Amino acid sequence: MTKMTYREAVRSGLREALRRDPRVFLMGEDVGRYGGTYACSKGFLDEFGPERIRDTPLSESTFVGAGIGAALGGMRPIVEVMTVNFSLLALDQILNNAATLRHMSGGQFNVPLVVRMATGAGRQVAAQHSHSLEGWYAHIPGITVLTPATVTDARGMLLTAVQEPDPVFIFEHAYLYSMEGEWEDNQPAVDISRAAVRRPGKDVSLITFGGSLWKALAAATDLAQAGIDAEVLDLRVLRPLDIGTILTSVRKTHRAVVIDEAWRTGSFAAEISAQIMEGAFFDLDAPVARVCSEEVPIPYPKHLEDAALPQPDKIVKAVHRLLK
Amino acid sequence: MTKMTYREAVRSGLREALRRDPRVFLMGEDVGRYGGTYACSKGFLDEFGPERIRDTPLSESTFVGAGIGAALGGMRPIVEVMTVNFSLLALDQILNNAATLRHMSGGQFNVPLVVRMATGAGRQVAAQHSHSLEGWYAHIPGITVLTPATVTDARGMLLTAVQEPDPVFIFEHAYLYSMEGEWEDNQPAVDISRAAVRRPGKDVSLITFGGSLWKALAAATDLAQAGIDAEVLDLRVLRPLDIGTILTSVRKTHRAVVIDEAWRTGSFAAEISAQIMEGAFFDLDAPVARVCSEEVPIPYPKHLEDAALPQPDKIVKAVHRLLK
Amino acid sequence: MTTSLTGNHGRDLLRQMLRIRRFEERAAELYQLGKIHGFLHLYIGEEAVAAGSIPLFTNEDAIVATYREHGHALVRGTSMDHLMAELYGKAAGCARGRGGSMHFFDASHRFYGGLAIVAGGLPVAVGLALADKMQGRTRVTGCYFGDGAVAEGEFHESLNLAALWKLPVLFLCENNFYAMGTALARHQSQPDIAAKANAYAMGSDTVDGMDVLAVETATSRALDLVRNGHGPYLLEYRTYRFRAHSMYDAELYRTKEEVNDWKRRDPTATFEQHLRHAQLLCDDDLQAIEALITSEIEVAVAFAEAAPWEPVQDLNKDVSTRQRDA
Amino acid sequence: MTTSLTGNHGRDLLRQMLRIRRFEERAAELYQLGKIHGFLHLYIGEEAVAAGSIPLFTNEDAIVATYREHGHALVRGTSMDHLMAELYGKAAGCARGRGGSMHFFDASHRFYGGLAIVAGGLPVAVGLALADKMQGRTRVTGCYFGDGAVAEGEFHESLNLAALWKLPVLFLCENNFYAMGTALARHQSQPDIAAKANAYAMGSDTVDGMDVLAVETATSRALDLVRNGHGPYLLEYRTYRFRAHSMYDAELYRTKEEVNDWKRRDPTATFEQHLRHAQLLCDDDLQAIEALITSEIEVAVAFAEAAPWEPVQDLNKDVSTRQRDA
Ligand SMILES: Cc1ncc(C[n+]2csc(CCOP(=O)(O)OP(=O)(O)O)c2C)c(N)n1
Ligand SMILES: Cc1ncc(C[n+]2csc(CCOP(=O)(O)OP(=O)(O)O)c2C)c(N)n1
Ligand SMILES: [Mg+2]
Ligand SMILES: [Mg+2]
Repeated sequence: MTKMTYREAVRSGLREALRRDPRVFLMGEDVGRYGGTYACSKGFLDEFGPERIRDTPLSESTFVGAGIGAALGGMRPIVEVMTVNFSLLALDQILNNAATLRHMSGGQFNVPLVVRMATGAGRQVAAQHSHSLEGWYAHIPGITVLTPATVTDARGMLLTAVQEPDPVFIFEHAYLYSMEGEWEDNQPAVDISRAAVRRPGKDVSLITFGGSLWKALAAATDLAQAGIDAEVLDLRVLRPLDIGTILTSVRKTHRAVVIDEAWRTGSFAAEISAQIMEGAFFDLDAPVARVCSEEVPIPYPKHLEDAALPQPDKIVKAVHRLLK
Repeated sequence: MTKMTYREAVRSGLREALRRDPRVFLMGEDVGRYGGTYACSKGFLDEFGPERIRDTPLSESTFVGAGIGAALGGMRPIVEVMTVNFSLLALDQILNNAATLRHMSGGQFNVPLVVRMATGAGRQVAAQHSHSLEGWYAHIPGITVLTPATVTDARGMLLTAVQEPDPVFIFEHAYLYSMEGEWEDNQPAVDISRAAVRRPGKDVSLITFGGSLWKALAAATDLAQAGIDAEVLDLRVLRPLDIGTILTSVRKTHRAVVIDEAWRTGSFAAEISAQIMEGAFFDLDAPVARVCSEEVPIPYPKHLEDAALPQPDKIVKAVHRLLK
Repeated sequence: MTTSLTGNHGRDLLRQMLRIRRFEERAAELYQLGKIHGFLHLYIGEEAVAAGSIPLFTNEDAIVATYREHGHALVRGTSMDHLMAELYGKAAGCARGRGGSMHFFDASHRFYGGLAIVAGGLPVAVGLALADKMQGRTRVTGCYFGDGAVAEGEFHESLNLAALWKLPVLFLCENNFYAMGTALARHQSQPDIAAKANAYAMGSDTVDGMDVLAVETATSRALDLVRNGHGPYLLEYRTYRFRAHSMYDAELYRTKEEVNDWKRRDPTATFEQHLRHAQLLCDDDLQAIEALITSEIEVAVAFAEAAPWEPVQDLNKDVSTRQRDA
Repeated sequence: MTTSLTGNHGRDLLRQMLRIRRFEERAAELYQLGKIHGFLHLYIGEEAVAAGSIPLFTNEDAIVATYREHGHALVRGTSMDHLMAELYGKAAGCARGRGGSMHFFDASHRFYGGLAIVAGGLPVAVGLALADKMQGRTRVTGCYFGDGAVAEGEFHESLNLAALWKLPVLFLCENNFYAMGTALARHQSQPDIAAKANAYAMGSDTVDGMDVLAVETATSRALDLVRNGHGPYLLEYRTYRFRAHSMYDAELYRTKEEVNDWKRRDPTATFEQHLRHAQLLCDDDLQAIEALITSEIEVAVAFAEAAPWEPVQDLNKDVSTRQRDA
């Protein structure tokens, strides 16, 4: 057991992936000389050289598309799109090429591409830099969508992802990079198909992923003091969704709150809510509740940003409403 | 009462909008000389001239962004993005500028922009040309999302939309252009805030929008023969959603099936399902069901495309399952 | 036109152009008969480009094309049976029937589409070339696209990235002077496409795309440069499509005269004349070529007609390699 | 540098540059003190560009800028009080405090951002100019962006569209030779930005962006061309940012020497010297200027400190004009 930050975990995963497989390379804006916007690849240029650590121009559509092409050509690219906010510029390549090529070509081609990006709000970077669009990605057939919330996952998911035959999108919550976590040294390969119960409980299921996991755990601690025993689920993988683990939890607790930093309407939380109804309707003692972001471009001032985002106290309140 | 096609209705709405307000102009790929990909603006170049009917280069991001700028500058642009498939290239402008400018500027600027696009599958145009992404748009705060399913709406929503102070996105299902419908001549202004009950019924609510409306109505006809009286709701407006009309229906029927041509996971159908649970849980006799597209890039052959999309018989089956 | 042309080679070029022409004429008929559906974009008029350039690529090279790619796939070597079956949407098609006309794929010939988002193939081509460069292979990726694609941001981004990293991509612009109904001069403020390469410090050239030998000569020169490590290159072929943009086009945007003027430069007819004048082609040769093509097409149609549909149960097959989405 | 410079004008240029410099120095301190948060991109080193160009635009013209826009807004005329309050996130800020450093807006000065997606402002500027042209107004839209934006597809698309439609946009590239940590030569295969205008048949020029008079002369000439209906124009200012990209940047990508070399060309210091040599500035003048600026800043800080926060209940205000989303 050692401690490391989420950033160090990502670094360690990247370095390990680069060391293990010569086909792996890292490409994106400022991954090289700058050391990565979030310092996740600091020093890599020296260690792996400019062929494998490639600074790109500001051309999101093209360097993501080039990642697709390189994957088709036998490489194992890891493309860093600095943040999800800029990934909109690459969405055509992602949906129409990366996700579609395999099926559309009748199985002839596959795209072993990993795309990493920072996501989420909470750092007062305002309306154009605070999106949480993982839910959109989770709508796309043909790709895997991962949301590591722990240091173990931040490192290990990457290592599993680079071995996948199809595109994998990893969303790293920007707020987590500085978070410290426990690290077990001799870990087995990290699975990327299952949700995890991060806190067992029996009264209500708090279902979430990514940066919101820690808010849900904080809420669970608060609830415990009020005698409410919350189970906290970390989805880990948004696509393909591990609905089995969710339903098992809800069948036990009979109540669920889904926490998602995306805007409420059309959030992925809605999907989870709908699937719970579809799979466990008669086990529910109350409607599934959602704690999401307010439907507003995320504002800069802290008090307004806080008010716009899910927070532990909002989760606690939602649980109390369910139990009333 | 006259008959006209959906295409003629769009044409008529466009022409009327151009006639009424000199600030209105139409811009997009092939809206001029070609007459519009779906012939919605055939003849307009002669009638309104090249200043107001503007053929653009293939530059989706920039001509949508130019629409935003022109709206800021006092015009009332109607931008045609040929199909939703290509709108991915403009999504950054849409989310980060069009939808956000008003709030982000503290209310100083607003963007009276109308964007029209064809959406949907069903014409055997395969994986890259068959998307249904209205649900993604409905996730974005600050915009209105319309899905005209009838000739009245195809014409009238446009006329109301060009008078709106904020961006309005109109999704015309490509399959509908050739559909004929009844047209009442002296119509009042068409409302763009309410869902419509297209067929009253008492046993189950079929909730849908756009091209799927006609499949739901066909299913309702089938169901009637089996003695099941289905109410069919046409959402018309996906954002802001008229949840009141939905809940009224579900409180009456106690059962609902949501039909949405998008891929099931992360579809807007999930949002509707979740909101029904949130608002009418204790009125429900069964979980809300969804009939959506299979999670697969839409294939070209008719039998596979048909199998991938919602169809009346799938809706009928879903209703039977609910009533069992 | 060069003089060192041999009869075999000349007849082969003509044969490839005619294969495309006849294949597509037949496809248009089959469309009218309801055998083919969706979008069908014909290449007729532009055959000299594919016929003159595609054979210059080696088997190891990669080709990326657009939704107007019948000719490219035919010349590249995918069997006509599999292409026709693809147009029908049959499981024996070159993409299992899933893509139809716009989405030909053929891994065995390194044919990467058949991509139908305008300019969407350029970044992919850049990546294929990057993979080659990183793996020390001397392959070239040939990326075909239309004049319309030049307006898209990806054209600019892709040329910059390829040039910056000196990647072995040959950008092949098939300038037929229209993007659907929008004439080049109404979508480009500066309509000299080849000249745009200057903005990326990239070499470029303009070629008469109606002259199969000119296409061959210029492409061969460009390909040598790229293959020898001089970085990417942009070739602009000036050509013309004789037919409508797709099957739904009323062609309001151009005059009959303009089309007829270009038809006088029909690449198959002019090259046929050239071969005859050079005594490299006689009536018998031509008849033999046409007869071979006719039978190739008949066989392909019969193959496509007889081929089975993909079963509905396989709808989800290959969404993912691991079939987790299924 | 020209000789017809009057003392008043020269001192005014210096004053504007120093206003930006001191405002930002103070902003950096306030950031350290925890008064300002999020991203803060300083313009220090590049002041000659905003100071030399912005005053040439009329009140009727429009300005579109980036996340590095403090200088532009200051020179455009938005009160420092409202800008400082915006940095604080207070409701009295020029964007109600919602945007902070990256999102200055000011309708009364036709200042359209403060847009933080690289190159995202270019299409908007094209549209503003289109509206002017369609309404028969002789306004110009000035669109500022960095060298990094040149790599984005929107740069290409926007220049083409503006040139094609002969729109009154002045494209103003602030080439500070870095996009974050990526040097120009490592993101552009052809690093001469002004020359890229050729691909759009657009006029262009390169200017020493460290020399406020050169900026003024070149911008004025370009602005005249655009205003007189010659279509859009591209100006490239060669300049340099003295500080980090934002507050989180370890500056691993450039040497101290390089920064120091550029600092020797500090636009405020060199211009101060120039004015002194020309006898247009004495110590008293400078002291007066600095004193005025100091007090303007103190007032602005006091204003920002005292200003109220936007109440949480107003969070949803102005998402839509009709407030239907609320
Ligand atoms: C991004 C995008 N926008 C629009 C379309 C619709 N579309 C299909 S082909 C075409 C014209 C393309 O013209 P060009 O690139 O010159 O190729 P050509 O058809 O002439 O071969 C258009 C607008 C598309 N497929 N992709
Ligand atoms: C589309 C997009 N990609 C990436 C970023 C992150 N980013 C912010 S500023 C910047 C560098 C921009 O460089 P340049 O255009 O030269 O402007 P400068 O910062 O030098 O003024 C980057 C990469 C962004 N804001 N938008
Ligand atoms: Mg063309
Ligand atoms: Mg820069």
